[in-house]
Amino acid sequence: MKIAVKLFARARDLAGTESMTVDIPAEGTVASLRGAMREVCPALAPLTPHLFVAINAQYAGDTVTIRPSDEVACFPPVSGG
Amino acid sequence: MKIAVKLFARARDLAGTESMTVDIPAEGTVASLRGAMREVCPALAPLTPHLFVAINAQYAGDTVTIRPSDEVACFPPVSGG
Amino acid sequence: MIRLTNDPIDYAALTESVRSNQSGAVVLFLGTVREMTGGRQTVALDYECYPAMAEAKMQELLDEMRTRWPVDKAAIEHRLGHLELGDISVAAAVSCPHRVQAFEAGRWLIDELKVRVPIWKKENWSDGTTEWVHPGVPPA
Amino acid sequence: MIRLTNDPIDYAALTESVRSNQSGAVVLFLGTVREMTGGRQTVALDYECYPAMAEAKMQELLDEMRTRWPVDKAAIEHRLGHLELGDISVAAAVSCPHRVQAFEAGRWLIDELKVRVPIWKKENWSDGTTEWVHPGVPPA
Repeated sequence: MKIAVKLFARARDLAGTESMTVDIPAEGTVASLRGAMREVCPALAPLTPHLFVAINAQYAGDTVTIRPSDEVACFPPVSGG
Repeated sequence: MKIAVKLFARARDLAGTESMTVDIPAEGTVASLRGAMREVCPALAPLTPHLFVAINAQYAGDTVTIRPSDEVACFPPVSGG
Repeated sequence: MIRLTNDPIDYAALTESVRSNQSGAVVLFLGTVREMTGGRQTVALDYECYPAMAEAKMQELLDEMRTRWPVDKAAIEHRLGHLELGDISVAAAVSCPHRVQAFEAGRWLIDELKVRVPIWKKENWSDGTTEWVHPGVPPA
Repeated sequence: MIRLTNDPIDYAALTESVRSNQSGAVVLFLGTVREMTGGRQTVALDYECYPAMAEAKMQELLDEMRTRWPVDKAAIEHRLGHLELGDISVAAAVSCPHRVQAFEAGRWLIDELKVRVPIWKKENWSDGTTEWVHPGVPPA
């Protein structure tokens, strides 16, 4: 299934886009999303170990399953305040 | 020497005056001031163990000597804020 | 900046007075007149002070605070006289480079103000009685 | 009250929104744009966020705070976009019955905001370079 991933801050700058589309298996997990992103966008490599994934506005660990309707985002550590 | 003692809050209310005058020996200490106040104003008795003495706007212990020109005040525990 | 006043406290002006490009953190504390205390209802408070000593002690607190934390700017204002429910009795503002310093310094400042500065409040209870508040002293 | 805004933060309005007759203590924290960081000079910051998640996380913080302290009212406002030196980037206000609670809750709130809420700042250094701030990540 095709998943649109919103990108923010340095992740967006490195990828050169606010949203990238990756293809993962049905019932794919956050881990498979991370793998697909690495393949589609090697420019994100320096950030890879630091990226967070959020599903429907909640932080999601690698074992969380992604559904086609989910809103998915990926970003480096936050620095608000 | 005669010393005017400013009074505040419940001490003033119990004494019924904003300033009482007490007579203490030359070179008298805060301890002698406390004794003289007890004699002059028995109404202060309930507060006696709790009263602070300030000399020239600084808290003063019982051994501090009072000079004729000092500004002397006496008051119960503070509750600002 | 230190101030004793009979007028309502303008805490925004106080806060502006401590802002600085050198500081990333400002902490403001407001003490306000609370209705309920230990199950009793307050209708108003009256504050009085020993003015010269209160100002000297507040300045001493600001000076001492600077020996403990890297305070950029600080200000205290305390209101006197008759205060209604919700009124602001005290405002203390501190700016520091970083937030942990500002929180620690601000808390220390108001904690110490409450034990050192000669200001007293009188409760006006809803039953019509009044009572000076003197911590550690049994009620009259 | 939670708000993300591109406009200057009106922290007095925010503070008024948390005042209450049931609370004796209000703590306000302001984060402001500091000029010097680790010997480097900032001329401006740019903030961006993931809006839906940032609002959800800020609400989660307010809810969780109430399980830890007896918070009466609380509010957070975070500014986005281009901020100059001294500008306020975030304001958080908390009211509680007593001051220790208000200081602890206020400090927890801003500490947690800085690690959980998806907002990012980009440094505009005085040497003309820019740099996203991502704690724990080596500079690009």
